Amino acid sequence: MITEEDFSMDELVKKLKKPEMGAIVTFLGVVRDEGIRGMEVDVYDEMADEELAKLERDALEKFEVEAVEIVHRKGSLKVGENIVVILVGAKHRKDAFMACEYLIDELKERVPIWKKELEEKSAQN
Amino acid sequence: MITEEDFSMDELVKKLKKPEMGAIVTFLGVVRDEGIRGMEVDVYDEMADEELAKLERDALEKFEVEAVEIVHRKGSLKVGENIVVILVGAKHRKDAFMACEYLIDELKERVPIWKKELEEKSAQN
Amino acid sequence: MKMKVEVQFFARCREIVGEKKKELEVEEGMRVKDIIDLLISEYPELKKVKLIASRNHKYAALNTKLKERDVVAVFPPVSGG
Amino acid sequence: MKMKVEVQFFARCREIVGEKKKELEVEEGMRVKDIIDLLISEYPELKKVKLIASRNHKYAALNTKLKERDVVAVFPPVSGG
Repeated sequence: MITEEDFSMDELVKKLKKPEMGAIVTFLGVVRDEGIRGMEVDVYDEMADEELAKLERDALEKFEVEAVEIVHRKGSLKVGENIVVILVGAKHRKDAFMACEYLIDELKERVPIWKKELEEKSAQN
Repeated sequence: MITEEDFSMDELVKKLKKPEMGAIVTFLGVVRDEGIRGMEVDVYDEMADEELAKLERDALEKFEVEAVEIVHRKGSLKVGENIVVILVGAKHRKDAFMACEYLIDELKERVPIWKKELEEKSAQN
Repeated sequence: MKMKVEVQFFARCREIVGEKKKELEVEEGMRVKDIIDLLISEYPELKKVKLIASRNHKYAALNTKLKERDVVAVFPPVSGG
Repeated sequence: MKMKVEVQFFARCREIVGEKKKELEVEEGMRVKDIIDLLISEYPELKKVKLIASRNHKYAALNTKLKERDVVAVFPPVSGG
């Protein structure tokens, strides 16, 4: 899902959980302080939604996992703010770790989203 | 940390975050439904606290990570309830994934905690 | 015969073109590659970008043939996550 | 000369012994291994468990020498996480 809103890990985990899961691995990407003010996240919405859905189906086919959820934000984000979260629930932890790493690697390759660094305040003077 | 209370991922992530982190990987272990009623988690507290602290120091030395947090519950847990969470924050995601997998593998080897399955209700009649 | 295609721009490409999208009237049977060539001749700055294209919200090869009312998007390599 | 050591039991070991801990008065210079042998002779069921031991809350080798007031813990392989 693409959204401007921030998300709650607790709510996402609650939605993801199934009795057959023993392990939930999550990847949370946040805006890192590299001397920037923040980031502008630009998204090609229709295509990104399709690519995210495709990615989720891929993971369910390729790995022994029970459920997958991806939320990516768009718009202006400050240092420390959440950019993306990927949740993977599986019976066993190895599968959850593998699928989660696969998903973030593929997301960065395939999903039409662009991050643009916003210069530091001092640089604007 | 060893605790009987459940934990909030949102609160733990908030506590863990530092401006230099770009990636936070978490492992959440939950009681899986294998025809059981739940689990009794027994802990050798003094030693487990020391081993957990040692494990956290280990990860900070071995991997390029910024911060690590482990919370393990004890007592009676029902199917679907959280057992353990491991959070790892790093500049880059590969380091966070590696350290998080290392920590759960080592925890299962070293930390004096025992899980005992509780039989299903039907089996008690 | 002419056909209409919509072209959308994202990220650096949008900055160069200065528009989110435009409608082009082009020869029937044109391919994605031809649209990109048209755009580059109009906006030479686009030559500096590694251009990726999609047709109707799916990644498209350069030799993909276009149809009336197709939506083509042009953008630089993605960098999300 | 005698010394006092406290022995704690966890998980399956606690179930077999039926107690959380007990105080033993043993010969000075005894090692972890000797304590385990003592326990097994009193609780033969312990033979069925792969026993792991710690001294003063740290994993201890079987030949670790004990001192007055040491705390030894005896437990099966861990299974947390």
